Amino acid sequence: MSDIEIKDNPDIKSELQTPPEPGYSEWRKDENTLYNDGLPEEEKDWFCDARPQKARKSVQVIENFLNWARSQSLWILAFGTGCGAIELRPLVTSRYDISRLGMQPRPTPRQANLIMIGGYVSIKTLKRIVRSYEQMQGPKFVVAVCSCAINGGMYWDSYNTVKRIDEYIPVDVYVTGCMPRPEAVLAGFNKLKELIKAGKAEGQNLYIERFDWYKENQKKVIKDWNMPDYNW
Amino acid sequence: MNLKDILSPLYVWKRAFEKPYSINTLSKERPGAARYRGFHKNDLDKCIGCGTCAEICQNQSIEMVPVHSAKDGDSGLRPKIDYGRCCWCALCVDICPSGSLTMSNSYIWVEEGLDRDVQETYCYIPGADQKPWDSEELGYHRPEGYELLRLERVPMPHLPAEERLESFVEMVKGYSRELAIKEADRCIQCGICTATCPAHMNIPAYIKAIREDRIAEGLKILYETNPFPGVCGRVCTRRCEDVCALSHRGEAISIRWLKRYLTDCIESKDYQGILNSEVVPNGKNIAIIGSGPGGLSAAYYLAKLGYRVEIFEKNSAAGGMLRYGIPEYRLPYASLDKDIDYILSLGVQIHYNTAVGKQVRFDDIYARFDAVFISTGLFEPFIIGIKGEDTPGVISGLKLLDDVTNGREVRLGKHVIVVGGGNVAMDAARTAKRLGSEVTVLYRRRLEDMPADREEIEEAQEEKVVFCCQAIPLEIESTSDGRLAMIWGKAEMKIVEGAKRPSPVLIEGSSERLVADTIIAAIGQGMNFSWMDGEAFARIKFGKWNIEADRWGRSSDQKVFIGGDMFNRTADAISAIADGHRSARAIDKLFNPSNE
Amino acid sequence: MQSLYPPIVNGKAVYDLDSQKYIRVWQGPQHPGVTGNMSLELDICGDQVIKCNTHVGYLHRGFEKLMERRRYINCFPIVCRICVPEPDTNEYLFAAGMEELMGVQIPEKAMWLRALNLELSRLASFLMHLGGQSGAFGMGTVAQWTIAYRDYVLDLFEELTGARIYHMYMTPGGVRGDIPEGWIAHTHKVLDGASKLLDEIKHVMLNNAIFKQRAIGLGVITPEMVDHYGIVGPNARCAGLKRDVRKDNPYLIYDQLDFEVETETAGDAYSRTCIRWRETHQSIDLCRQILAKMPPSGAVHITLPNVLHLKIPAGQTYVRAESTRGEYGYFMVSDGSEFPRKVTVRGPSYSHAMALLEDLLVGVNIADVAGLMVSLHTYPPEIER
Amino acid sequence: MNLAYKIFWAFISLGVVTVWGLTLNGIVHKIFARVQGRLGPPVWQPFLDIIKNNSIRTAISHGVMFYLGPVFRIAGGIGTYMFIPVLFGSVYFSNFSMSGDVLLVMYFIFFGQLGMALGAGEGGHPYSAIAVSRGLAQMTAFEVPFALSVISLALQYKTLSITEIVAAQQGSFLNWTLFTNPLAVIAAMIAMLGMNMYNPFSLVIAPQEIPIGPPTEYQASFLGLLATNRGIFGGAKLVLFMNLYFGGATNLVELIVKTFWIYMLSVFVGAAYPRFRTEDSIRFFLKYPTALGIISVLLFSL
Amino acid sequence: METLYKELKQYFDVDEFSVQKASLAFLRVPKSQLVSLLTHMKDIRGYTHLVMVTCVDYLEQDSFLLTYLLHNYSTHCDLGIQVSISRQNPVMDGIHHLWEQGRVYQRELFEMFGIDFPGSPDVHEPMILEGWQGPPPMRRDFDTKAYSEATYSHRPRDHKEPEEYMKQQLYPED
Repeated sequence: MSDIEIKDNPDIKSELQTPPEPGYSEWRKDENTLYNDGLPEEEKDWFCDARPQKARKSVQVIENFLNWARSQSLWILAFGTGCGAIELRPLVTSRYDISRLGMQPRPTPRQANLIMIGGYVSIKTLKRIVRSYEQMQGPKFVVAVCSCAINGGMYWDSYNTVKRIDEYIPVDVYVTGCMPRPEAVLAGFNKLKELIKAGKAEGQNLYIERFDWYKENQKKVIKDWNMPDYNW
Repeated sequence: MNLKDILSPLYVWKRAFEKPYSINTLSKERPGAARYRGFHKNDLDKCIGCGTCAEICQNQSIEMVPVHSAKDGDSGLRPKIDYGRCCWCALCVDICPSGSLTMSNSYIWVEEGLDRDVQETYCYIPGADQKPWDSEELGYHRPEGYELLRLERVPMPHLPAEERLESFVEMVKGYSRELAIKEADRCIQCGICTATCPAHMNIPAYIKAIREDRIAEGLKILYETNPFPGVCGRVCTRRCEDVCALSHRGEAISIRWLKRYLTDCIESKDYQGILNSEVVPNGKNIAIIGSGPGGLSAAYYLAKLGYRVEIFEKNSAAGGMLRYGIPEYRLPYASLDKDIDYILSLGVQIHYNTAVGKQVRFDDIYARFDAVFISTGLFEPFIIGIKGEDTPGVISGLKLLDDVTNGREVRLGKHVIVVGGGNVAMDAARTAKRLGSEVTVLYRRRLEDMPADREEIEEAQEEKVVFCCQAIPLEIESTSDGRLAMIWGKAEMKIVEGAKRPSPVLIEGSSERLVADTIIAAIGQGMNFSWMDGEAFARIKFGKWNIEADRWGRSSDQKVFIGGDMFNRTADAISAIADGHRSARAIDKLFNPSNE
Repeated sequence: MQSLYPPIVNGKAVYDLDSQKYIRVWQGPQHPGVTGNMSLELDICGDQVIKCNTHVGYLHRGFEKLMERRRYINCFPIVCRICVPEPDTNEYLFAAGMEELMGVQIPEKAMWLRALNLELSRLASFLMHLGGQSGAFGMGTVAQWTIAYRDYVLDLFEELTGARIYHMYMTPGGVRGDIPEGWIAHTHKVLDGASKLLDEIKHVMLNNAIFKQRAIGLGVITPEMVDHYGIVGPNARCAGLKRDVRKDNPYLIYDQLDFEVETETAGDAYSRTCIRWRETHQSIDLCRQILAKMPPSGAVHITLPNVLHLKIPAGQTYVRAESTRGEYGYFMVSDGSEFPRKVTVRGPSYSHAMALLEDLLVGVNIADVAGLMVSLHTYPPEIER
Repeated sequence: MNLAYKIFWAFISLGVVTVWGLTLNGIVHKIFARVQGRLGPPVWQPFLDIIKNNSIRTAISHGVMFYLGPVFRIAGGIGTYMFIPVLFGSVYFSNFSMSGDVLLVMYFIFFGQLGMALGAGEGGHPYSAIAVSRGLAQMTAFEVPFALSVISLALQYKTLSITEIVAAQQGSFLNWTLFTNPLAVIAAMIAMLGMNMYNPFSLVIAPQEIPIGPPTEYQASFLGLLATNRGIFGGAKLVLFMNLYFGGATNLVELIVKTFWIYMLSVFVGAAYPRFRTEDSIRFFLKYPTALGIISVLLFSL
Repeated sequence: METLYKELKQYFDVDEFSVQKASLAFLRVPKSQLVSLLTHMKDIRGYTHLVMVTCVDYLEQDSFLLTYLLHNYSTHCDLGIQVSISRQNPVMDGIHHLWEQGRVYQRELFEMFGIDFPGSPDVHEPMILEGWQGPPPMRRDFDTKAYSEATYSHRPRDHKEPEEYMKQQLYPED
C-alpha cells in the first residue's frame, strides 16, 4: 500500500535513532549483567544473565541475498494470542494458502521467525509473548494485526489488556482491521517481505538497543515478574 | 479395524484431481462484499459535525477535530477516526443524522512500525485526508429504513382548522408529559442548535431535563438565557429547529414545544421558589425605554444583578410587539403575562403610558440614570408605495393586530386582501379570517420564498387563506360601491447577477384586478426616530439607519445601550431577548469591569 | 506400573512430584494442540497424564466489567467478541435479553433471519471443529478442507452482514438489513457443497481405521457425569441424553422447524465427532428449511427509542440458546439506568474446559490430549471472557 | 580408479542425491497440498528454508552434545549414503560399496538417530526428551521388520553386498525382489513408512502432540543441518530401497523415476490417515510387517 | 412455579419470589439455608443442572447478591436462587460437593469479587488474572477506565465537543 502516505515525524525518528540513555534502574547491576530480579535466588544460576548483544550483519551483498532468502521462508510462530488468530487458520489452510509464499506455522519459537500478534494482548499473554519473542532466533519479525494492538481497540478501557504492543516488543508491520480480512493480513506479510528485502526489518537489534526501555515497560505491567530478564 | 475402514480414507486422493480451494489473492486482492464494513468515508459537505458518531462510539475511536470554521448548523468539526480503536461496528454510520458517514469496502491498510511512532498512524479524517477508497462505491451504508434514531416528530395536538377559526383560543394544545418525554428522547444532544439560537439557550440541557423528568431544573436552565420561555415556547422563530441535526434526514426536534412544555408544567406561583432569585441591590439605576422582549429581558438580568430598573412604556401594558403584534391564538395573553409578571416580580418598576419624548424627556432620563437601554422596536409600518394607498380602508397589519389586542372594534368587511408574505402578514390574514373575512394574500415572490414560518403558511392554508403569489401591487382604487380594488400585475422571477435570491420582475402589460373591502399592508416595519431629540442624542452617533452600536449594543455614548428589533436585523423576539441579555451584561461590565 | 497407583489421601491420589518419576509439561498457550489461547499443565508419567490443571485467562478482557460502563447499544458491538469462532450466539442472546427486559417484540422476518444467522454460524463453527478434530489426531487433510470450506460460509456472512467474523448483525430490535439480492442462490450453492464435503469427510475421517482406533474409548462421558459437571450440548448428547435448547426451550422460530435431537450412547471422542458431523448436516438442513419457510418480505427491525440514552426497566432475566458447544446463556440484570447492572455470560466451554477436562485427562496418553481437548469443543475466550 | 577420484565422485553423487532428495521433498509438499485442496509451496522451498536457517544470526546452544546432535545426524546420513551404490554399473556413482555393506548401511541408519537423540536430550526441553524416547522406541520397532526383510534378502540372494543384490535383480523387471520376494518387500515398505515419518507414523514429530519432536530446541544452522540431512538421508534411504527391492537403477532417469514412486507410497498413505500413538505403531510394526518378515525369512531359509 | 414456591416456603425461608417468564423465576433465600436448598432442589425437585453462579455487586446496599441458576430438564424450567451476603465479610459456603464445576465458579468469584468459599479446592489459586495486585476487578468500586489510563499508555486524544467548539468559534465572549 505505497499509495498511503504518512507524514514523517522527524522528532520521533531522531528519538528512535539515538538509543535511550541507559538510566540504570535498580534491577540492573551494571551495563553488561542482568540481575534477573524476578527469579528466586536458587534459580538465578540456571539462567543467563548476560545482556543480549546486537547481532552482526555480513557484507552488504551477502546480507542482501540472505535477506531475500529470509523473506522467502518466513516461519510463523503458531501462537494465537487473540482474536486475530482466527484469521490465521484460513490463511494457513487451503483457501488462502500462504505456503505459496514460503510461510508455514511453526510450533516452537526456536524455529519461528515471525510472531503474529493477533489483536488484544492481556497481561498474562504478554508475559508469554515476551518469553516467546525472546526465545526466537534473530532476525525475528513481528506483525501486529487488529486495531487492538495499535491503540487498545475496543478494550481501550479494560484493566487487563495492554494498549500499544509496540511498547513491549518492536513491531515491524501493522495491519488494522477488526478482524482484518485474511487478504489484509496477507498484505501485511507482503509488506514485511518487502521490508526484509530492503533490510529495514531490524526489530531484533532495535529490541536490544532499547532493551532497557522495553524491559521497563514490560515490568511496569507484568506485575509478577518471575522470569529471567532475558529468556534465551 | 476392518478393510473398509482402511481403504475408505484413501478417498482423500479424489481431491487431488479436483480444483483446489486456493484463490489467487497473491497478485490481486479480492474486493470486499457489497455491504462490507471497510474504512470510513465521509461526505464533508453533508456532514454537520454534530459529533453523534463520536458519542455512540464505545471505543472512543472517533474524535471531532476542526476542519472548517464553525458556522450556523455546522460545527466545523469533522470526525477523525482512529483505526487503533475502531471495531467496524458501523454504529456511527447507522446513527449519522446527516447520513454523510458511510463505509467503503476497502479493508487493506498496512503500515510499517519500526522506524516511526504509531502516534499518528491509522488516524485520519475521512473526506479531508485523501485515501484510495474515497471513490469506492460499494461498502456499508445504512440499510434503508434502519434507524437508530426516531426521525418523526411526536405530533403536536392541534385544534382542527374549522374549530380554530371560530375564536382566538390558542390553537396548539401542548405536549402531555408522555409525549414531551418521547419527543425529548429523540434529541441527540449535539448542541448545534445552541450556537444558532440568538440567545444561545442551552437547548440540549433542558431537553435532557425534560427527558429525565426534572422539570424544575429545566426551568432554571431556561431562565439562564431567556426570561421569556413561555413566550418563546410559543412564538419563537426557532432557528434552532432549522439547524437541528435530525432535520437533515427527518424532522427536527420540536424544541419550541418542549420549551413550552417546561413552562406549562410549572405554575407561575412556583417560579419564585424554583428560580430562587435573591436580589442584592447594588444601588445603580438603569432606565429602559420600551417594554418589549428586549427591554424586559435586559430588565430581568439587570434586576437579577441587583440594579434598580425602571421601564418607560408608551402603551398601557408591557410586552411590546409580543402583546400588540402577535395575535392571541398564537400567544395567549395569559402566557405572556406569566413571563412578564415574573420579571416584574423581581422589583422592576414600569411606567405605563409614558412615551419618551412626550410624557418624559430623554435628557431627564439620561441625567437621572446610570445607564439607559433603548429598545423601542420597530413600530412604523412600511408603506407599499403605490397609488391610492391612502384610500380609507387600507390599513397596516400592525394596526389591525394592535386594534384586536386593545379590543377595539374592527370592521374589515367580507373580503380582505393582505399584501406581504412575512409573519405579520400571516398574523393579519389569519386574524382577519377569524374576524369572519375571506382573505387573499398577495405576495411578490413565490410561495417558497415567503419569509413567514413554513408552519404558519401551512396553517393559513389549512384555514383556507388564499395565496396569490408573484403578484406585484400596482394600484388601489375605490370602486363605485365603496369597496376597494387592487390592481396587480403578474411577476416573473429573474435571477439578477449578485443577488442572493431571484427577484420578481413585472411582466409588462399584465394586469389583474381584485376587489376587497379592506386591504391590509404588511410588508414590514421601520424605526421611528421622531422622539430622539435632545442633548443626549446629539452626542450619540447615528449610523445609516440606526444608532451605531457594537455587538454588545454599546452606542458611542457609554451610558446608552440599544437592543431589540431596532438593533438587530432579524427582528424576532428571541433576538431581542438575546440583545437584552447581552446588553445587560455589557451594562454590568460597565460598572463591574472585573466581573467577567 | 507401580508408580501409576500412588497412595490415596482424602480420596485423591497423591503423587510425589519431586520424585523424578514424573515430568511436568505445559501444553500451551503457544502450542498447536490446544484449542486457542489456553494452556494445560500436565504431570505425566511416561506417556500417561496423571494430573492436569487447565490454565485460562490469557484472553481475559473483563467483558462483564466493560459492559457495566457501556450503554446498552454500546455493549452490542463488544458481546460478539466473547466467542470468536461463533459470535452470533452472543449477539442474539444479548439482543434477546434486552428485548425481553424492555418487553418489545421483534418482527417475524427478523426472527427467521436471526435463526438463519445462528444456524449458519453453527455450520461454520462445526466445520472448524471437524477440521480441528481430525487435525488433533494428525490428519491435516480434513482440517484443510473444512477450514477452507468454512471460509465459503464466512463469505455468505460477509455478503449478508458486511463482516466475516464479527457480524454485528442482530441488533437489539431486529436485524440490520434484509437479504441482499442473489444471496439465497449463493447460500444454496454453499450448502450443497457443504453436504458434499460432509460426505467426503465421512469417508475419510469417520470411516478411518486409525481415527477410530484413537477416538473410540477416548474421554468417555457417562450420563451420570453430565449433571455433575454441568455438561451441555453435543457433549451431553453423546452420553445419550436428549438435551437441546432448541427443542427444550424453543426460541425464535425453532418450534416451526422440523428436526430431531441427535444422540449417541458411547460418550467417547468418536461419538462426539459423529454427533457433530450429524449436527452439521442438521444445520445445513435447518438452513434450507429456514430459507424455504421464511416470509419473503416484511420488516426486519423495529426502531427503538433513541439508543443514545436508552434505559431498560429494572429486572433480571436469563436467556439461553443452543450454540455448537451447547447451552449458551446470558444473565442480565438491569437497574433501570442506561447501563446494564450486570451481564453474566455462561459459555458452555466454561465447565467443559475447566472442571470436566481436568478430570477426563487423567490417565490419558499424552498424545491424545489434543484430540480429547478438541473433542470437547471448547473455545477459551468464552471461559474467561 | 584411485581413492581420491572415488572420493571426488562420491561427493559429486552426494550433491546430486541431496539436491534430488530436497527437490523430492518439495514435490511431495506440492502433492500433499493438492490433496488438501491447495496449491502448495514452490518446489524449491526446501532449499530456501535451508538458506534461511543458515542465515539466522543467533544460535543458542545447550552444550557440546546439543551441538553434536545434528552433526551426528548428518554424519549418519552421509555414512548411510556413502556405502550405497547409486547407479548399478556406473563407475562414478557407486560410492564405497563393498561386500556386507547392507549391515553397514543399517548401522548408519541407526547411528544418526542415536546421535540426534543424544543431542536433543541435551536440549533440556521436556518435549525433546519425550519425543526422543518415542522416536527411539518407534525406530526400534520398525527396524525389526526392516531387518527381517534384509535378512530374507540376504538369504535369498546369498549375499550381504548391495551391489550384488542389485546385480541379481537385473535383466527383467520380473527379477526384482518385489516379485521374487513380495513378503519381504511389503514388510520393508511398511517399515519405510515409519522411517520416513509420514502419517500414520509421524507421532515423533507431530506438532499437535509434541511440537516438532526431538528438534524442538534446534534452530538456525542446526536446523539447517537437519534439513540438509533430510535431503541426504531421505535420498539415501530411497536409493537403498530401490536397490534392495526394485532392481536398482542403471541411469539417473531411472533412479529419479523409481525413487519418486517409492516415496509416493509414503505420501499416498500419509495423506489419508491420522497418526498412530507410539504404542499403537510399535504394536503395529511388531505385528503385521514383522510377521511378514519372519515368514519371508522362513521361506528362504527353509 | 408458584406451586413450587409455596411448597418450598414450607421448608425454607424463601421470599422475594418473582416470575420473569413462564420458565424462569427467582427467589431469595437466607445465606444459611442456601446449600440445603440447593441440595433439596438437586436431589428432590429435579433441578439437576447448575447453569451458572454469578454475583451482582450492590455497592449502594453494601451487599453482594449471589445467583445460583438451576435448570430442571424434565420441566425445562429455571429457578434462580439468590442470596445476599455482606460486602464487608464476603464468605459463602461452597457447592463444589454438589456440582463439580462449582469449584470453578467459586474460584472465579473469589478472584473477581473477593468472595471466599472456605474448603473449595484451589479457591485461592489465581485463575484468570496473573499477578493482579489491585482490588478484585469486578467489584463496582474498581474503576477499570481509570486503572487502564493510569497503567497503560494511550494515544493522546484531542476531541472537541461541537457545542463547546462552536461557542469558542462563534461567540467566545458570551
